[in-house]
Amino acid sequence: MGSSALILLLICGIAFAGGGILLSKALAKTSQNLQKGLPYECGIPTIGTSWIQFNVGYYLFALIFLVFDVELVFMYPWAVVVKEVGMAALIEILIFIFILFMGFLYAWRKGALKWI
Amino acid sequence: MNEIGLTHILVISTLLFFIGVYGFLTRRNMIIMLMAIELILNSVNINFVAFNKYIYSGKLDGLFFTLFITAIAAAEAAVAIAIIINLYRNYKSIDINDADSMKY
Amino acid sequence: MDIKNNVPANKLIFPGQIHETPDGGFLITKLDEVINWARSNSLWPLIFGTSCCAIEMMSAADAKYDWSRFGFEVARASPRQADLIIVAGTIVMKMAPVLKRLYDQMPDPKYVIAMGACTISGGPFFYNTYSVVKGVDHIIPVDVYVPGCPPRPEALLHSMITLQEKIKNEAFFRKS
Amino acid sequence: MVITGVCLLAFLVVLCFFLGYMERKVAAFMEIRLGPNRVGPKGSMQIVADTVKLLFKEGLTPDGADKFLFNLAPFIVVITSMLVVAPIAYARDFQLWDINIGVLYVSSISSMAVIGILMAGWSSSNKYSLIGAMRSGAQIVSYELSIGLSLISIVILSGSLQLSEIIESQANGWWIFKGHIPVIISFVIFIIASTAEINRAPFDLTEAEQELTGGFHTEYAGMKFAMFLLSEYINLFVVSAIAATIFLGGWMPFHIGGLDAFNHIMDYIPSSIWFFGKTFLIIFIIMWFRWTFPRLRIDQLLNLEWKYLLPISMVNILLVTAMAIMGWHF
Amino acid sequence: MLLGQDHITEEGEFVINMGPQHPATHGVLHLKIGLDGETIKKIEPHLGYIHRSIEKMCEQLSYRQFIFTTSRMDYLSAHINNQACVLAVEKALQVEATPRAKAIRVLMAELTRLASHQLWWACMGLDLGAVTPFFYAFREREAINTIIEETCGTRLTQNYMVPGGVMMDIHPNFQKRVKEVLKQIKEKAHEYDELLTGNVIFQQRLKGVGYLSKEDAVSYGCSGPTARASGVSCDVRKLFPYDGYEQLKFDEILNTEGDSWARYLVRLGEMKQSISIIEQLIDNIPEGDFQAKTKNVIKLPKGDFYQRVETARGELGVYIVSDGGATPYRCKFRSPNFSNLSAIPKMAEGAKIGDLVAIMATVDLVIPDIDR
Amino acid sequence: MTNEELKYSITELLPVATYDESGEFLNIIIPSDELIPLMKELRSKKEFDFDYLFCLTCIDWKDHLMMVYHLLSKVHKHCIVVKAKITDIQNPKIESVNCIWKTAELNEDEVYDLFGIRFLNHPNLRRLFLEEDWKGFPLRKNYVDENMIKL
Amino acid sequence: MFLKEYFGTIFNSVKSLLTGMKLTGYYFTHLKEIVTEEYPDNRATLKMAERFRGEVTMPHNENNEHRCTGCQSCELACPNGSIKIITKQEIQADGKKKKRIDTWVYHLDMCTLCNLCVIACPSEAIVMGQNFEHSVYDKKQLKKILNKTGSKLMEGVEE
Amino acid sequence: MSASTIIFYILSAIIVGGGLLAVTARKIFRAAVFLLFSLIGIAGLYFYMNYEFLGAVQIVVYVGGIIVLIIFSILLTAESGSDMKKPALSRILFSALATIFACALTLWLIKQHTFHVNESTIIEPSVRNIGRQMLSTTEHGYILPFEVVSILLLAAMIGCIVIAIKIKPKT
Ligand code: SF4
Ligand code: SF4
Ligand code: SF4
Repeated sequence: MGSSALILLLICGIAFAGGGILLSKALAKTSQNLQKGLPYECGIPTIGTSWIQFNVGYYLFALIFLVFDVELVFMYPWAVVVKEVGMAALIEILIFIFILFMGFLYAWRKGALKWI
Repeated sequence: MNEIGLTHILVISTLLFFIGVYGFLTRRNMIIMLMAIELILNSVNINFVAFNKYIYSGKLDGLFFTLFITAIAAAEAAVAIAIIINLYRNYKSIDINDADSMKY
Repeated sequence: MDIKNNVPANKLIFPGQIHETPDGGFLITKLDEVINWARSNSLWPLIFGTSCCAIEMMSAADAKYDWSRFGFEVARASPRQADLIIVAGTIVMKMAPVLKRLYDQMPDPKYVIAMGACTISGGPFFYNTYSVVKGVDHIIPVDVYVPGCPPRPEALLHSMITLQEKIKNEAFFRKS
Repeated sequence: MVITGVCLLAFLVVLCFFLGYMERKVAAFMEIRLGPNRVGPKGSMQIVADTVKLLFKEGLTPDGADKFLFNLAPFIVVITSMLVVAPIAYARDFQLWDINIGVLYVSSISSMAVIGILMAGWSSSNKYSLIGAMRSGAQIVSYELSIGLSLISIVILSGSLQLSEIIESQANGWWIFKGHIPVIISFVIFIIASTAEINRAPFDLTEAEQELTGGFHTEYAGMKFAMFLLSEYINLFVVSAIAATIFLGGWMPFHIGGLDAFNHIMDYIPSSIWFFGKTFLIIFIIMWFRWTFPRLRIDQLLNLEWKYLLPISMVNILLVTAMAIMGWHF
Repeated sequence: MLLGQDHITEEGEFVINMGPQHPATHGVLHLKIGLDGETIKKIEPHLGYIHRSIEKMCEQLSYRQFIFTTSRMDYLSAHINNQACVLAVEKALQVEATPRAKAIRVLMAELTRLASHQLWWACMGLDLGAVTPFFYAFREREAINTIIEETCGTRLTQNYMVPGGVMMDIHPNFQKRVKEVLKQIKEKAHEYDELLTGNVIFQQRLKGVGYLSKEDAVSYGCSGPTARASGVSCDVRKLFPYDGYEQLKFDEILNTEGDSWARYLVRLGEMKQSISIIEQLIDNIPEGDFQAKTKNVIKLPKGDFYQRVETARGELGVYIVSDGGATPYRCKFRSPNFSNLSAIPKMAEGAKIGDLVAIMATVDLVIPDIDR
Repeated sequence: MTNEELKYSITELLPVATYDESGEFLNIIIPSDELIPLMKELRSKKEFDFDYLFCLTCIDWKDHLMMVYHLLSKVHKHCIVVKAKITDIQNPKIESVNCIWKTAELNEDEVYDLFGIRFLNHPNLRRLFLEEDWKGFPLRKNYVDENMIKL
Repeated sequence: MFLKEYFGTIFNSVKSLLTGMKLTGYYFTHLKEIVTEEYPDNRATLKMAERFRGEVTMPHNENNEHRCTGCQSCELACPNGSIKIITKQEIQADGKKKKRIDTWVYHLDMCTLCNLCVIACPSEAIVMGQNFEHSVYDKKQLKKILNKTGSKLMEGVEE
Repeated sequence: MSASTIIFYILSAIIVGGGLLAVTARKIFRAAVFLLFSLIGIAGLYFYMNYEFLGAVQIVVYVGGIIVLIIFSILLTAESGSDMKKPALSRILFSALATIFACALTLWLIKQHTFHVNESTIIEPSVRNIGRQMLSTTEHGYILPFEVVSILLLAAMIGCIVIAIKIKPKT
């Protein structure tokens, strides 16, 4: 089927989600009242805006993730040919992983993996 | 215009490049500027791939360049965002104009 | 005084035991019936309990009574996804706006079961109290009342079956 | 093409119904109760009822929300989970798209799902949603690494990214048997990480009902909410199918080298039964997790990935490489 | 209507409301939480969402009548609450319950405590995201409830005790059934360990979370398992015994860690103690009347009377001020949950949202008891 | 210490105190402005060491309000009841004991809510149970509420 | 040392998790442990405990007679006013006027099932009923009149 | 027009439209989402050109990584719900003119130039080929960059950590 499957699935997905949501929009009865659109916060009015600056330590993980993600990308082509190339591949990846592992250890030591 | 060729793709990448430049020039928000830079890098990537496919199909060098540019873009984005967040923590703003006057 | 004596419940056709879709066949049921069938069998309650009755509500969810047999076990914490509020427990003045807001925030269609004496009329806290709402129907419309203090889990299940029966007679496309 | 599409959609929907029913029944039996048994025969129509109900339920959009993104998010989530279905081989010679980078394709598309969740959480303009979205960002992104690394360990062994080739390479035995301990480690890591990746308990911090009252989908109602449920089940199916394919040989029957008679008998069982059997086994295991364990806290969750799974899988990669090069596997 | 209390909002702070309708607050507690990321900086409890004016109401009810309201306060310890009331009345009247009634009361109280702790354990798992323990614990709880129902007539809010004794004699089957249930509970006890206590995720969620020092526990007036986990000896059954607890052998479970894990262990230990108390009594219920003679209309002498008992959550005090009439002049319930709640902001300082859920689960609040 | 000894030691501290020994605890009745010095002594003196304030409430005796503090010493296991009389029922005020026992904070909020006694130096005095705009103080004997149906 | 601890942690954790899974797995495979009582289907066999308090009822014998003398003790005993007894004067056969109940109004919607009225009743006219299926669509139906129309006081109750 | 042409135009519309909206959107979160579309479109373009590996890499790195990071930084730094300041009109005009002019010039150049296909042999850009070439040490081998990338990543990681872990000054 080739890549047309991709397009097919894409269309299917859009049709499915869109169809479902539109159908429900057309069919479902709605009512309006003053409080319906308010954000739900356990039944109490929200204090301030919800889109407030959110000071969390999550982003450090995303930073480190990005680095490892790129590493992963480079490992895929390598992984495919490991068997062909043999020992050299092992040595290369050893160096590669070793260097990154250093960074990883550094991050660990520095407490970047501690959740703030 | 039936067959999609190199020119078509180059046009796209050119447009994308200048959109990036436009964004970079007009917007003063550092994150948006970073996004503009990503656009520029991507347009370059497209060019590399297109040239590789349509002109140097015997080699994979264009592909490799794209690959490495992607890696560099990722590293760049990571560092840039770390800097932006740090600036923000200190000066409570991510406007480049404010950053001008900052002494770090 | 025109108070009709309630017909004893066991004289009624018992609602919970009829579960074949009407008209015999599944495919030829009218759309309305399909909708009511779906709605009545998929009542997702909001996790809402204020006091003692809530414990019996929890008991109704436990293994012995197991309201999941009816498909009620998907208790949602957010009113956006709930179909049913079981008002389990006393509602006081301070809670009333909250309950109202929760009810308002639920998407249609929505149902309310008033569980326990407190919710129906203020019950034990009807006299000599300054802060209790004397009946939750002053705040939100109630579909089914189930008295007791607290009603035992079977009684709650009975009330939910009663509610199912009510939903089955709703008109969606039909003009009522 | 249209027919294929319709069949596919029907298949997915039926699959989701079945998974929903299975989940409820599994939960019920583990919790010493009966579970749905009153709607349709043995309660099998329960999920249908739920879906029809959701279809006729008002799908409201909060006033404060960013309406465009709020309505876009379910699309993104559903489409990404649908796209991953493409390269799965359901039976011998029955594959929608045998893409040559199959494994990478799967992990790349599934990494898009996080955007949908972030979008949903942010655009709801609800604090619980926002926290849920932030959690999911950190969580899904982190666990992707482990998934990638455990996938790579099989890529090393089979020397291909293409799912059909990976299955072929298991003709004389599944990787989980051929690959000794390192592959078993990868398998375990894959199951754990993919449970986290698809936000299922005990890693369902993004929804964490007891903490965040629903997390990123707190504000979603009706059909839009159903989309999240749907994608959850499709994702569950997909990760299980991938695990079954690359570790347990997909549709490949169970073969023992040398025992020809036995292998012949095994071949009589249709390949799709093998595939679905394995997939549902893994689905069951993931459900089993859900109904047994308490939820982790966000820092423990990240600890588990960064301090345990990731280093272990990196070392594991080296082991697998050594094994592949030395030919230590069967 | 805006809740005008803005003591917690500072400019730019992330303030989130937990409750009144929230699965983790076990009722209608409203916590206003100041967050920094996911770390809790400050908690301000807001109460009154189930303030039923019981104290005012009691001023109009006769001494026989007002007992039933107490079962609605801490409905999980309904028997023990009733016991406190009748003991206070008995203390004022200077009558004593019959020995049989005392034994029955203690039995009922301990059964209630057991059931209450089982419910706590169930909810504990539920709060931390494990659904299955809920069902296992409720199986045993249902068994206990059935026994209680058989004797008292209702499952939850019993109103079984009357001044001078108990309302009805125990059901003939009572002893047999209790023994059966105890056997069942003991058989299933290993499930508690396998499912939660031994589970590494569960331990990690609790250990070191929500620390409360001994000094703070005393200063905040904590009682019950919450205080005992911080090393404060405060078991009323030991310190100020009532209804014959002085003749029973049981230990006060103490732990000095002060964190959620300690509270968890203390409660588990108390369940074992309750079982042992029941076992000591169940075959030794004295024969005789189940009710001492009291006047039909009870009038207390002038003065104030304080009676405390140990509920499943801590020390409940009933403070009755009488002016000699047939109704209390003022009636105050010193509720254990109220004091325990006041320590929660202290415990949760610097914790995560997920930790707060664990802390609330281990403190095991019953909100109507706080609001009354 | 027994009630007698307590009475003796407290008389030394505060001669104006009067006593009521009819109940099971020793009741000390003091004027409201003597509260804080006495309480500080009771908490800090080694021989008293009342570290556990287990009940804090108020009684409306129509002509005056009476704050009631039940104290227990975890060390010596003796109890005492301190009653502070507030005569100004229009505008009752008393010092907060929050600085001595932290549990007082919420308890005093409750008393403020239901009796309307203002606690001085209280960190966060607010209506705990009722809405901020609630009229009157329900546990006062002269409280009227049209919603309240008398039996 | 570090590694030993590291792997020790992993080992112990995995072991504890597997123990938990074993338990749930046990119940999954042993369906006889299921304790569910299927409520609406077991109505025929469902037996409440004999002391179970479902509602206050007033038994009438076959001659449509009840035992209530209208003394109103129950009304006084009820803590929350769920009982209203309206009496009337009835002229007896011997010409004497006697107090008799006209309507015995019972507010099931407010009753806490506390049993105080039953205890207070001197002539055992009311007992606790076992029915618990009281769900109604309309609150008004919960206000009940317990004495049947035309019912009489049983002979000999009133001494 | 063949199906493939249509797909190309759809893709280019997504790329260019997404990019344009990204740099002009008023809400910063929306800008990120539009950038996401643009990047997905580019990945689609790679798929279209049969460079599946690159397309997947594009999605993994950009969508799964960079966009998530950007969204995080948006949530971390600004009141993301409110609109951003509009740039000054003069600045918009000036930049628009300059870019449009330069863009036109480049497009004109592209149109003028004819490209010659240099090679007739075609190496399929399959992952195996990529891997082989990446690990080879010949003229077109990329083993050195491959190792250097790890050092680059190491540097980036350390840089991030050093910058990000700086102690917050007390405000
Ligand atoms: S009806 Fe009874 S059990 Fe239910 S909440 Fe009210 S007092 Fe509690
Ligand atoms: S059972 Fe209790 S509440 Fe009900 S009517 Fe009798 S006395 Fe009143
Ligand atoms: S029911 Fe009993 S107590 Fe009530 S009025 Fe009749 S006889 Fe008197």
